[in-house]
Amino acid sequence: MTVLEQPGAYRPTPPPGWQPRVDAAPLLPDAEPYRLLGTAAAAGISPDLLTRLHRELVRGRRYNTQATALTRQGRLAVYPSSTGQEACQVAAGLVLEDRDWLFPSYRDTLAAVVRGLDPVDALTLLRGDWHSGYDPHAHRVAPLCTPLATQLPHAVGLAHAARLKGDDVVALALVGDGGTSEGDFHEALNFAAVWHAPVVFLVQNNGFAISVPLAKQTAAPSLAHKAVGYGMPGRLVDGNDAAAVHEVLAEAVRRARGGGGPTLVEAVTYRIEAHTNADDATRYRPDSEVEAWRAHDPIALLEEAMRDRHLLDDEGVRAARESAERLAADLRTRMNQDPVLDPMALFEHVYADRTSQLREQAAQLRAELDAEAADAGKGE
Amino acid sequence: MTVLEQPGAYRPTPPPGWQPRVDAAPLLPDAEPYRLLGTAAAAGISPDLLTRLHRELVRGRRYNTQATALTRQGRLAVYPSSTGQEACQVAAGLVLEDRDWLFPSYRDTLAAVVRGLDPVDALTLLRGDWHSGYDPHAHRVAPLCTPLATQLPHAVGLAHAARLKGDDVVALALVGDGGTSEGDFHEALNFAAVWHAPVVFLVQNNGFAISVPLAKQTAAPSLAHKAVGYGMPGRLVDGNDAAAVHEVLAEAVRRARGGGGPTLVEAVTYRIEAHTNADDATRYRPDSEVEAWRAHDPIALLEEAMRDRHLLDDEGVRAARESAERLAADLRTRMNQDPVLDPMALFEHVYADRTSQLREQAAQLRAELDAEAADAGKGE
Amino acid sequence: MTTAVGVDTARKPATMAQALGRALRDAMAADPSVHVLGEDVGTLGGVFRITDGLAEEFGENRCTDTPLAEAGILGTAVGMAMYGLRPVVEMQFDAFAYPSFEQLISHVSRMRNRTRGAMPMPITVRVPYGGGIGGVEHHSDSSEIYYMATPGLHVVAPATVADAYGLLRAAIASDDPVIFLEPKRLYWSKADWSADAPEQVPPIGRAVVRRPGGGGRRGATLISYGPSVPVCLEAAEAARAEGWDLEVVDLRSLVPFDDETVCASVRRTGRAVVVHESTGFGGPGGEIAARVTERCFHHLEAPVLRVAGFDIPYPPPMLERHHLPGVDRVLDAVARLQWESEWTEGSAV
Amino acid sequence: MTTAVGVDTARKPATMAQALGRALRDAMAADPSVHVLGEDVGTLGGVFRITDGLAEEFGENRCTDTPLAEAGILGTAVGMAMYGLRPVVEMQFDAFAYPSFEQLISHVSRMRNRTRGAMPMPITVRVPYGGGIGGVEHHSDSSEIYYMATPGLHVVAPATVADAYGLLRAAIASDDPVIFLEPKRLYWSKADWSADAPEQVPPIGRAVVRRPGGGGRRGATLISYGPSVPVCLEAAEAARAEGWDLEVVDLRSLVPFDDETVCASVRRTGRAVVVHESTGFGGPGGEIAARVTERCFHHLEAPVLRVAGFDIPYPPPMLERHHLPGVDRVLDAVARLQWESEWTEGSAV
Ligand SMILES: Cc1ncc(C[n+]2csc(CCOP(=O)(O)OP(=O)(O)O)c2C)c(N)n1
Ligand SMILES: Cc1ncc(C[n+]2csc(CCOP(=O)(O)OP(=O)(O)O)c2C)c(N)n1
Ligand SMILES: [Mg+2]
Ligand SMILES: [Mg+2]
Repeated sequence: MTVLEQPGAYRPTPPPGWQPRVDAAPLLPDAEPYRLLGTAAAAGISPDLLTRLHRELVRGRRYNTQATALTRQGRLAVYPSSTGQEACQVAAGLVLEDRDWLFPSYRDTLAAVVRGLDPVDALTLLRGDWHSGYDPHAHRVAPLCTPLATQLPHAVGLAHAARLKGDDVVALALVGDGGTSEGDFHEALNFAAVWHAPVVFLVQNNGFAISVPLAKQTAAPSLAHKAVGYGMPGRLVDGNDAAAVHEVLAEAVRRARGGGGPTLVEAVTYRIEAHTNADDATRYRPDSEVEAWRAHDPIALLEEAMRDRHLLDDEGVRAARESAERLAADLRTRMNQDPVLDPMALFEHVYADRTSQLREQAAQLRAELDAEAADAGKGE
Repeated sequence: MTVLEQPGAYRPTPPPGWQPRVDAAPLLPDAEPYRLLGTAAAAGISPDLLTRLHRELVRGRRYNTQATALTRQGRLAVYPSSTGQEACQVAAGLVLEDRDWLFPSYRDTLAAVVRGLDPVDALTLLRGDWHSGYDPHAHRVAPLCTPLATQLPHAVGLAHAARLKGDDVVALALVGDGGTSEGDFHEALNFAAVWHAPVVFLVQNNGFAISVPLAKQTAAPSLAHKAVGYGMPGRLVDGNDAAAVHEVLAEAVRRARGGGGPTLVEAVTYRIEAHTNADDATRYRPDSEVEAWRAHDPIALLEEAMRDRHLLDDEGVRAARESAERLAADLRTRMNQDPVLDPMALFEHVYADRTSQLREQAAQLRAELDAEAADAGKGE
Repeated sequence: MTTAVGVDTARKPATMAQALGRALRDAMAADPSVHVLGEDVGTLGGVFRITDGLAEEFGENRCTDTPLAEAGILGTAVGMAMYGLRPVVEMQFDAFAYPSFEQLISHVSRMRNRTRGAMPMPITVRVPYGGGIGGVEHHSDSSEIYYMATPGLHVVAPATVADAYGLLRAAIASDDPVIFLEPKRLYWSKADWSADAPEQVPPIGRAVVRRPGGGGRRGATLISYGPSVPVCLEAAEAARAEGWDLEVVDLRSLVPFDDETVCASVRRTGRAVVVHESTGFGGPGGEIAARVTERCFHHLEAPVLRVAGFDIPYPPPMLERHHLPGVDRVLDAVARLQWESEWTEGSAV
Repeated sequence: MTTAVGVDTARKPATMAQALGRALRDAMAADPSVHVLGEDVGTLGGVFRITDGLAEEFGENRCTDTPLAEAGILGTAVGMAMYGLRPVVEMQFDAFAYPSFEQLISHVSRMRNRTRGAMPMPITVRVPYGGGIGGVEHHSDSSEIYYMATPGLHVVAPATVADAYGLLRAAIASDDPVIFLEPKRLYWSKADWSADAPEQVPPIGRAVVRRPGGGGRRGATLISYGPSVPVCLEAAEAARAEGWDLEVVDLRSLVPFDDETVCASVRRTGRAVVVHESTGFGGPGGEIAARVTERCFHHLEAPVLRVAGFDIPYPPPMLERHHLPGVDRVLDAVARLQWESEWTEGSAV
């Protein structure tokens, strides 16, 4: 039997022998998003996990505000903030093992940072560079992906390849509510299910694709309901409840690792800031809606639950904030240094074997740069 | 309110106000395909409908065998037979009103013929011509579509446009089980649901995409289960039960016409012949499987049910067969005539406004043809 | 689109973005079958605000925010066109049109042919294209060759405010599918223009001499379109100092291609440089240079040269100035047009 | 891929299809990271039977029937390459590769660059391409320009049985993504060839003179690749009767492009015709003619001419002979290479 062979895979059979199909019921998400904080079950969460989540949430929020500030100073070309979505980002960044892979979408630099990336590296693309900034193999984080949903089949292919090689590796792929409308979303989920690949898909449903609200994006009961159409479980979770997101993801990762195949998780959250610094969100949504979501803030939710269990006090909050300020200060300092770029690098990595055409063009640019330098020299 | 506004469209709301979503339960298909013939409910089907279905099934089968024979005589470039799937083809061809539109896939010439197209016109593309053969507006049948699933968004766009214009038009779009894996399937169903467009999608699940069995195509409980992920009802039907397919489609068409939005129907059937005359099906499936399905033949099923109700006797069968033979004889005769093709037509319809480049090229071909003709003249 | 006689409408500075928006508005007002659709085109008015106000004026059914799926957008537009509508599709950025290529190549470009004229595809696909705006990866592609090489499409690229309006109106009015390439970095370029009495511009398929010149022994033709036209004009100005007299031809449309205007200029000047932002290898310049050479070979004093982007993925904002064909590179190419041989051999004029 | 010394393996007639299949087999045997995936490539062995036997020999995990979704196939191949595998993807027909263009353009071609070499994309995409086999609509496209114009890809097209084997092995071994264009109508062309001691062929990027010639005053170069190479050879043979001596250059790869070999020939003959099946406007011939002209201008007695498919959607089987560049059209073009001017003006050689 190959890894491609599905247990109980369906093949039409004529009556009276209709072959039993997979039962749909266990694949369907609950009607209400799963929530942990503020429920009785919250008492069971490990204090250590809560403390880590809290620290990263606070740092994550600060990372977001700092990055946005850097756009105003011209230090970032553009920044899509994940303010309000830190619970998803942090849970995604913490839930994987070292050997696992994270496939971020363009908004998910925070998840990559939580996973261990240097923030300056994580922001390289958004700073205005063409390259990923980091070696994807170093932290097993795929390059930031701008064409929406195209990273999802990559995650499936990688997870499948790892399984073929006998490696115990899970891929976690992030996508937005808008991205679920792309054909690549569909094809990726289908390949994952057919190949039984160890992938977890996390949809951060933040209510908008730039200006387009969810109601114009889908008519589905929930995005998690899409799972059943691929034969994988769909899970709906409160995306502002860091503990709940972490638990649901951890369970899905466990399942994938154990050979149970892929899972689709929809985390319901909200994009508090505009789409990016270049966007004007007042054009398409009322402030009151934003305010209502601010009242369901992921940090506040977690702090309340931790204080209830006496796992956090003012001192703990202060410590987390200080750590966040150090992160911000460091980011500020280092992003304020101009990166050193060599224009000749434009030709360096296009091909493993550089074509003679590119050699000619590189020589042309080299000559131009030399002439420029000589001119500048004369000017002195 | 615009036609785009969904009643009860979902927009995430923070707790405690989780907005009620569409209920998923009514969207889910039954576990077993719907069947009518041989059940008590069959007594309620109008004798007239059964007679029409029967006549078309018998003619349809003969059309299939004749077209396959024509490939052996080199009169068709290729023929993808719908033998075994006639119940789906006939129901799709009969269920629409005149003003409605049919969007066939490349295997669905029979549905177009049942809808009223001249079989010779319907086979034009497969004969080796580049054009649709028929004016799509004449019978409201879109051109045969070879790139799989690409016709689905067309159907959605057309149905949406009709609705915007206030016209009472439904589009019925056909696709195969393999075609459901394409991104276009996903995007079309999503647009249809969001726009509440009057479209019915009929998946003929015939077990194979060329050689690839359903188990390698999907891990879903059924293809009809995909519907819930778009927020439309999914229906599963025995695709060899013509009456059941017709009823399920008619209901979906009625719903679409009444403003109820789209439906996804999966008809479970079987491709009795090879993929096309160029294919060798013994490479990928056992004869025993084909034999099992032959025992569930759509014509036999219908004849049995009709005889039970005394709606069909030997005479009726003979009459249907005669009609089928006439169709076949006419097809044979006319397909055996070489079509008259003018090479200059290659340039005629590329643009409404022909470019000067094409004028030059047309002149070149004209000159070549004239020279050829002159040479041939000399040879006489 | 005709200018009302006697109406002396004051011409004021307007941006290309404004002219494009006005063209959409006027087309929608003139023809109820014109529908705009795309990502964020409705409530937001598009990420470049080109469609601003359309949803408000004409309703969401005429200017529609679609789900986020480019193949779906173009595919449904095909269906709408089949039913007699005139869809105007916005692709948010050049590189995000790629998911729609199957619909474009296999259907939009071929449907008229396949149905022998019964199903024309009067679809306009607006593509904000090209670089120079500091966009991150995938936001600055020059993808025109993919469209040019697909028979059945018209490919249009305006370089001026008046053309932006006139060509977009013509594109929407055309019964052929038109890829309308909007040079992003000219969106905020300005010219004196009146929305109420827009200038008449030549039809799609006609090139225009933007700067006459090229007479005498030191003449040459710069052939360009879209965002590179202003670069060529600037280069021509700078070239005067070196004693060159350059004529600048703005193609305006790549398909149909105006051989007549281009070749008339090149036959007169005997030298030509094609300038565009797209990568050079396999890019539009190859076609242009080849066809000009086929038609003007014996008038040429030098091979037709090309100044193009390098054959690399579009670079990051911080390096894009090294990639984009600028005035210096155009002048360098002009300098390589073998002027010496002319002096020594004394052939031309 | 080296020929074992001393093994005198009998060369027998083999088809290009067989050589391609053997190349896949040998590549899979030599390197366990080579994986084949696509529609119907497993149990069926592909609709052209190129992958026949691979699933049986190497198991379904190495030669995999995928779901029917080309973007998904190429997109998952990207992920597999990220994890160190060497995927060989089969697109069932040229036109059915279009859904995968976003993955190709935005990822496959750029991933190495974007990651500064950390994530190479050693993916081979096999595309059965071109016409002449009586295929219905969408089964005969020549789509090479889309690939050529995308920096980061190599584009290869074999014209002989030996090249089919050698180039496919080289493509799979390459760390760069290679679009491997298989000329459908040469699948059943035959040559004496030994699978057990395949000939060494020049590497990707090297053109080859398939028929030397072009000396003397009646010489010219035919430049071609893939399915048009046999047409050029036939034309060259026929041209002898008219007193022409034609050299035939087989490009073998469009990217990288072998300027050296091509220009060496053209500089010697002074005349050239580019021949390909793809549409002419915006097609590969424009690039080829333009770059040859840039490099050989003063050696040219006539403009480089192009013989290509018309600028129309690929025609139906019954009319394809009128579209395909055949021997007559090549000879017509050769006749237009301004031989008279040579006689009257008496310039060359
Ligand atoms: C294929 C593609 N189409 C369009 C875009 C332009 N675009 C960038 S972000 C965005 C909205 C994404 O919405 P969503 O998926 O919900 O993610 P979010 O921004 O909410 O994180 C769009 C349309 C793109 N990047 N890629
Ligand atoms: C986009 C696209 N990819 C591949 C093909 C080649 N192809 C033709 S038919 C076919 C199988 C279709 O299977 P299915 O959708 O189940 O329809 P069926 O043949 O069973 O009617 C394939 C892969 C195609 N026509 N279009
Ligand atoms: Mg979103
Ligand atoms: Mg099928």
